[in-house]
Amino acid sequence: IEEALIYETGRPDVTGVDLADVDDTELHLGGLERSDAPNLPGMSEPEAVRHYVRLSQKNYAIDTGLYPLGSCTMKHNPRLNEKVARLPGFGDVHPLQPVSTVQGALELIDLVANGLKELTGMPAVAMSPKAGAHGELCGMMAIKAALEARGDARSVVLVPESAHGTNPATAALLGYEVASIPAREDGTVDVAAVKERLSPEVAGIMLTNPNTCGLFERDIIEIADAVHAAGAYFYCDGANLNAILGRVRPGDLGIDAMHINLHKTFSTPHGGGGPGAGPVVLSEALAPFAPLPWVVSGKDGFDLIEHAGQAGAAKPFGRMTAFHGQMGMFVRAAAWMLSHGADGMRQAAEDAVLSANYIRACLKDVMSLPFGDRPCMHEVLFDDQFLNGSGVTTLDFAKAMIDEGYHPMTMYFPLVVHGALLIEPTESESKASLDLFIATLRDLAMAAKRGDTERFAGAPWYAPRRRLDETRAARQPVLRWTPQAPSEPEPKRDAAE
Amino acid sequence: IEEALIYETGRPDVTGVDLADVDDTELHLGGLERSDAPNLPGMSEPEAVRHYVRLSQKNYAIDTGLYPLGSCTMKHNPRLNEKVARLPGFGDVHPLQPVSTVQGALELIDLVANGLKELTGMPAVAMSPKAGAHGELCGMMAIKAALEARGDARSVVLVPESAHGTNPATAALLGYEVASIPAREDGTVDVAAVKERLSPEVAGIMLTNPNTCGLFERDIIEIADAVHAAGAYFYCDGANLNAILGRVRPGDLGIDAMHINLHKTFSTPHGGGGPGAGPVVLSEALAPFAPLPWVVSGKDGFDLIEHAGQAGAAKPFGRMTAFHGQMGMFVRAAAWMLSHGADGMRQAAEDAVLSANYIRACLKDVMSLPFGDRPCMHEVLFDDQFLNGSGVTTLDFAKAMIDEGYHPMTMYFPLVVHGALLIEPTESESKASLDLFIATLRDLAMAAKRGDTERFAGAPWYAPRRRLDETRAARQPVLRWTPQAPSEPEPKRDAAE
Amino acid sequence: MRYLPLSDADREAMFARIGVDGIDDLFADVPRAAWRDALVDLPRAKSELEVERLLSRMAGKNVAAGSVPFFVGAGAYRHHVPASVDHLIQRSEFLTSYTPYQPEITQGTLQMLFEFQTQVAELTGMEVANASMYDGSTGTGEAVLMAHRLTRREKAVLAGNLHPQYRAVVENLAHMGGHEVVTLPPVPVGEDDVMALIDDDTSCVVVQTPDVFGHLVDLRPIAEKAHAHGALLIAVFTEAVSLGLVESPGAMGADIVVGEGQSIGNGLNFGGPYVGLFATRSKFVRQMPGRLAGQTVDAEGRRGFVLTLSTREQHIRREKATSNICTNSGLCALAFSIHMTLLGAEGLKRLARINHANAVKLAKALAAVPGVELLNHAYFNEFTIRVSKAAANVVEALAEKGVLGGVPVTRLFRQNGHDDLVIVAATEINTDDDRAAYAAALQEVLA
Amino acid sequence: MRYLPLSDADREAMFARIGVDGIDDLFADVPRAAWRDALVDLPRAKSELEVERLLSRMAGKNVAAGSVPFFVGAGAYRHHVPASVDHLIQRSEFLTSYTPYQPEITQGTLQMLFEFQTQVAELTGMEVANASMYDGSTGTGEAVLMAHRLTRREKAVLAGNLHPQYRAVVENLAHMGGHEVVTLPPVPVGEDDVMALIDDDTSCVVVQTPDVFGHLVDLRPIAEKAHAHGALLIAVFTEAVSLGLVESPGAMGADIVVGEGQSIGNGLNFGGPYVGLFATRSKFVRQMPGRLAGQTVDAEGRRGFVLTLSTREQHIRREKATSNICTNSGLCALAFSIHMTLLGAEGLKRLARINHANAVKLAKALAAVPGVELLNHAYFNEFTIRVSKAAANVVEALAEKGVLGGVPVTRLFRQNGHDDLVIVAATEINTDDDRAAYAAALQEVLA
Repeated sequence: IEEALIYETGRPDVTGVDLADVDDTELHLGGLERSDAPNLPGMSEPEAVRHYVRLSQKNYAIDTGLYPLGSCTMKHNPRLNEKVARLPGFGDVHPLQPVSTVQGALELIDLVANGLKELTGMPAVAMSPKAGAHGELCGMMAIKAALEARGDARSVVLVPESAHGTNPATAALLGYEVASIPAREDGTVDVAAVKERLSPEVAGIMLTNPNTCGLFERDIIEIADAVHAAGAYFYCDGANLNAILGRVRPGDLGIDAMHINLHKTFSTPHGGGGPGAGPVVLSEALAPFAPLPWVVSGKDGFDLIEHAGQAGAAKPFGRMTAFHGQMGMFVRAAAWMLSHGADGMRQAAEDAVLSANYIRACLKDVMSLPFGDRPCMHEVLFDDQFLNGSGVTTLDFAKAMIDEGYHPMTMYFPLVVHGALLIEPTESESKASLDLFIATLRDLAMAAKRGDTERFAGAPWYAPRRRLDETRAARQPVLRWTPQAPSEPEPKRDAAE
Repeated sequence: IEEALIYETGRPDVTGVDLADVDDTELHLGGLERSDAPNLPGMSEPEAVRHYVRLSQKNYAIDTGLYPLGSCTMKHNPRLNEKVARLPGFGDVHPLQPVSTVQGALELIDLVANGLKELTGMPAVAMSPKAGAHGELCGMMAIKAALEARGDARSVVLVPESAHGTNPATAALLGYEVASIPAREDGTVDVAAVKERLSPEVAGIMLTNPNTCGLFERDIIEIADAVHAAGAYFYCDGANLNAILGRVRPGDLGIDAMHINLHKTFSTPHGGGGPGAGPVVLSEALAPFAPLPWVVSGKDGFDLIEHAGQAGAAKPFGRMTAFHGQMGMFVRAAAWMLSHGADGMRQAAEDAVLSANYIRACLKDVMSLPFGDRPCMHEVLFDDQFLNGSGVTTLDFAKAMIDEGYHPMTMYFPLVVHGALLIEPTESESKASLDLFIATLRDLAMAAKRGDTERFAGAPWYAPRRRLDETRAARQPVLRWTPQAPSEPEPKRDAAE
Repeated sequence: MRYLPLSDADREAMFARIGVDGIDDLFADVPRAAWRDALVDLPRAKSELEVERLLSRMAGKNVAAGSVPFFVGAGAYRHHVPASVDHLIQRSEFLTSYTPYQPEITQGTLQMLFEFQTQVAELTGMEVANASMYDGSTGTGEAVLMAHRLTRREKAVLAGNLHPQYRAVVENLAHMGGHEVVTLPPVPVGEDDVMALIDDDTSCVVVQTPDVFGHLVDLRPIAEKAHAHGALLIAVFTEAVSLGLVESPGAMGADIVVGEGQSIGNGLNFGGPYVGLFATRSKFVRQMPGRLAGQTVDAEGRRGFVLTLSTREQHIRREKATSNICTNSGLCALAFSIHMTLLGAEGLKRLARINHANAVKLAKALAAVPGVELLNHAYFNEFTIRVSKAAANVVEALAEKGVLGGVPVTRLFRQNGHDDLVIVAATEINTDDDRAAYAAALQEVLA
Repeated sequence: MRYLPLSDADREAMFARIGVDGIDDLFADVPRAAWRDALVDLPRAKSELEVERLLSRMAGKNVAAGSVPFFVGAGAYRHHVPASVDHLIQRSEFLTSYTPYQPEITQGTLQMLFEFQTQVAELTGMEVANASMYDGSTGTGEAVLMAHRLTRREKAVLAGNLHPQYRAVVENLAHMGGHEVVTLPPVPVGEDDVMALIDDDTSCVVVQTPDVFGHLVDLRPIAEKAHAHGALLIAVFTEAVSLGLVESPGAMGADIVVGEGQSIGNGLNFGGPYVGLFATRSKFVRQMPGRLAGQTVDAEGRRGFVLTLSTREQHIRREKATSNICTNSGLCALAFSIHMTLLGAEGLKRLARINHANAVKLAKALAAVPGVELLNHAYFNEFTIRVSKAAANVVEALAEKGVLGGVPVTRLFRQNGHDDLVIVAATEINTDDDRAAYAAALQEVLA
């Protein structure tokens, strides 16, 4: 069933909100009254509710099925967390209320901060970054600030080929030159290459661990030592912290800064792309440069440090965002931490790793492992070698999964592997669910090898939409509804994948 | 995608609820400890959430589309009402807390009671009945009690042919003999027949107004007068109050008792079959016999009358249920009443009537009206004459609507019309929504007349299930899962409709 | 008005299409004498903000159970309901769907009901259960009528310790239908003589366990005697959690088991909506009231579910129906079923154990207060205490001290003069602090 | 643990299938020195009841805005959000879905974003908008970087009355990236001299309206001067509702409009998550940061939506990307879009009128209090007052009297010595009683 756009069914003169009458006598707008009538369609409440319910039915979600999107960590989102985030004492509190009226909010932030520090073995944490990439930016700013504070401006940041795209983008935002580090045959960072590229110009290295191939960087301590010996800092992308939570503490590995995706490891819901939250843990060396604001605890309760003048000996490098960070996400993460506890968090990491390895073990004979048959962490990476000669591409394979009722895994990432298929089951799946997923993938792999190309090339057949023409979208961008543009594009144009 | 039963995926030793440990030292059970292990499968929370989300996706709902189920009144359910019903002061209050601690709850009940009295023009209301049929029972009990109080036991209740099945069933529960009243050619009750059957043995009449053919009983005042003249009482089935809300007060028509379906007229959600709520308004004559309990208001606040000994001059006939009625539904109904106000409620009734007549006007040339082309109230009744000779039955026609994305209308009810199709759009549909529905029905009616029988006989084709074998379900009842029974019935058996 | 999609322009266009001048033409059948031109005497429409504010203020006048140490039971119990339960029942597709008359597009509700029926049968130790009743009390009334139909006798015997509001419901239904009910007086210390009343005219004997005072009752001798006289045993419970720990009525010989399911998945809601559980033996199923979901196949042979055996029901049988019931408690049954699925047998058992342990601890703490006597020997999570002052005043005084300490027996049994008795319930929500606060407050009140 | 489906038996079976002895074998790559055998020093798992109790207690230590007369703004505003908004965003299919990388099964999110982008463009009077930023402040930082890219200049000029935390974000980003920022000091009475700073090296001038003190700013002369020098005008707002009544930045000549969308559909949440709105001219779209939904067709020619122009983005462009942004504020954007759809242009205008009227009434009431001076002439729903005592103490004293009366300017501008100023906001939630309570309390505090 098709769902029209609000611009096709709503009307600017309709409203689904009843508001009191207001007398028009007095305006104090300095003559700046709005002159145009914006085209903002309104709807009665029944129409609006139905529109959004029907739109929602066109979405796949972790609540509707396994969502094996590698590196994105789609795990169960407990509803308790949604409930507590909506307590008026958390959800209905203004960031600039007097500190005396928000002691519980500051306590909550402190609780999460302490949890993150304990879990990572790091002495400090900056809570305000709004998402993972924002946390990266924050961590790299702390590094830059620390270098500048010692009068040692440097110009290069080392980033492995397999890194998330946010890593080089972040370094570039800060004016750093990005030097790429190749991967070894086994999918991990080449220590020798790192050492070779280290120089007095290198500000730091940005490394993901467990890395984006789903492997733990065995030589990480050696790398950290080399980086430190070169006077540089070690930034760790914490997107995959969920694999080692409670078992390995990044602080014990020599890391100087690491962002933590609360919407991955701590299960705050992704919401179709956000909001996230990206607190950054910092080493002793970087802690003094943490950005404003932060929470301190004293004998009279909690207080907020919002200005450099209040910061004492610290030298905050500045501010990442207005206000205090993603409070709504902190509450959810706090509920997740408290619910799991030290024991449950460790078990969650172990189950995530176990499940990924189980998939690896059950699929290795029909799919292909780029780095051989060795244990992975929380996600397992296949390449497209098993599709060679079948006429089926990685993309086709993934789209065919949709017809079987599954969201595809991450494709074509990391770039170091040809036709990558990165599967992350998380700790939230039952064995029965994993077994069904495995059986489906085996069946698909076999079908591909049999040369059943039509099933793949045309997929998905049974989704709300057949394959969409992304090229057309980029070449002839239609980024908003306009009354001029025909609301129905010409029919029957083949997808150009 | 198929969804297994909890009995096929859950296990009794799994739990999705964490509970504290408890020491096993002391039991005070008098030796009555449970000896068997009940087969109650458990699931972790992620599994359970997914199970129920996926089950829900197999349901049609008013939030997903027009639901024209005549006499069932599927209108918009505002989410504000769900929110306020969950306020701890309403949702988390025990029915036997001291009255001093529930003054707001009693005030709420009083607010709804006053609203119902004002809207119906009746002097009293019994709030405790749990649903429409329960309200009917309550109203008829009040009639029986009033008759007994004057020493005038009577044995017959008059019920029109077109009545809801609950009416005769209710009369029979109270030991009354049911005498059926035929309908006139125009679909309304035959006044002459009523007068003819009135006698000193007649306790009362049960009449629906607007009636189940969607028509207002023009002679209702004459009927009421005749009933009263015969010493009998007039029970009105209030299922269709939504058509006349704020325009006609049943109290002005001579009615003695009428139940009100809060889940119809006042939009408390149906929830897949309940809970409902069925308060009963009562005339001066019946008011003294209202059942326990009720709320009274005094200078020290509100109080509850829960025992006959507290009832003063009143002679409550007894008790319909434990506690005080469907509080959760009262809160929702209160929110609906307050939101609409006197003006909005009247407008809602008018829009419901207007929309039904609009459908009538737009479909009368392709479908058939059993009682000619005259205005209807909030629902429009078609018969199957327009399908004559097409090979398409009323059932087929309705099932074909499913493939067009609509829930079918009420079928084969009322019984007075052959192959009845009863359509109630309610006030919640936009004109665009009505127009699309009308166009779809026109298209279907035309297809049926063209003899496109396969489309109909096989329908639905695009639902979670093809047509289900109800005969088999009744002849070989399987009413629960059992480990012995094969969980998959033998395949490929044709539906026997 | 935010809920009404039609604009005035829409209305005019629709009048024109219908061929009338305005709305009054469509109400032409209404006798002029009954026309009401003015608005009814109620306030005009309010914004969402105003409505929420007004009702929040009203709600604020009540003492929410969760805001104080809370020990009120006697037919409704405060348990912790997982947040996912309330989330799931609010999904549009469950919340705003009707009775599943069109099974092809309501398999969600139907499969859930089939699962619910199985859970209820297993919980009660019976063979088959229906898709729910309004609540425990009306279910008990229906059970008695069902026993009359099955035995073709018209005399029900009610134990004295049946919840008095349940008793009132049964008596009312029986009297109004012309049947006989024999009832014993309540016995707070728990020695009931219901067996003596069973004779060859008895259709059924109705016994509650745990009873209204909290006593656990061994149903086996009662079942034996009832069956010997050709009568049926109807077992009633108001605390479904008890079945996680206490012998099931089915195992003790009950023929019909009926009870309140509110404890699992449902909040207190000041008394409603709740969910009546109703189970019986397979051989009695065609006399069972209420809706039933059953398994069948679709035209392609796939398993599916439908409402079935509707030949028992009013919309088919009219005056010959087993009951006049139309609506059930579908959404409350869903909440029950989800919570039960989260618990599982193991979780339910542990929950029941915690409830019992908390009751035992509470009983000890209160019995240690001077002027308090514990009446119960065998109990689950509820018991009765005798206090040295008028119970109603004691409960009121406790409330003033911020403790909701239970139900004075006089609230339930007006005429019986047990005015020094309080029924006290303990569940998993009570903490050590709650119990200490209760004992301390009670000591002060009784001092 | 209730969230972990694997049982120990499952785990054993899986180890066996993998061919390892246990979990430690799977962590073999971790250097032994970094193994942590003991649990981290945090409490063990808690039940749902315990967690809820603990967090509720913490929440209870805060004064919820809805529980008192409330007038705090300065970048975040308390508006009434319809209940349906929060219900809809909690639907599993929206809440628990990821970024729509697989458009065939995420059309719900994608169509919503396309609608959202259109709404934001219309609201701001611009041609095109992105799918949201983290919040208004980070969006402002991104806007400045975008202006640098477009103009190939590196000096941004910031108005003094830009929200100081926005300014701090821009300055930090600029300084860290090696760009220049010129800023004026704040001018509480509203006479700003930003035009004087615009020269031929200026990439952009950043002006907020209503500004942090509540003054409305006529952007037209600033736009003219900026354009004359080849610079761009970045217009900033923190109160999206103002655009229902005040001339749009687009109509006044802005090149990039960026602001905070929290006011529509989103709660206060102690500062986050919020939703940054970001709009610009079509010709600038390829330098715009953030996600974009675009329209296309599927293999059968049906309209559909995808994420597009991703060649601007980090996952394709890596170090050449327009921004490092990956996550947006999807769910907050959804809340914004739903609320906006419920409002419609007409509803938004009326909402804005009520906000303005309430601010005018409040300003009058407060100005009548001895010792209070109103600084604003033109304002929307927020203004600044000068009080006769230290503002921070006044606000604290008001809080003790149960009135949250605004933000002392010193909370925002630490070093500027405007210590007798309070920024006060009024919205549709304020009643006559609220205003009277504020005026009375203020009178007492200043007496």
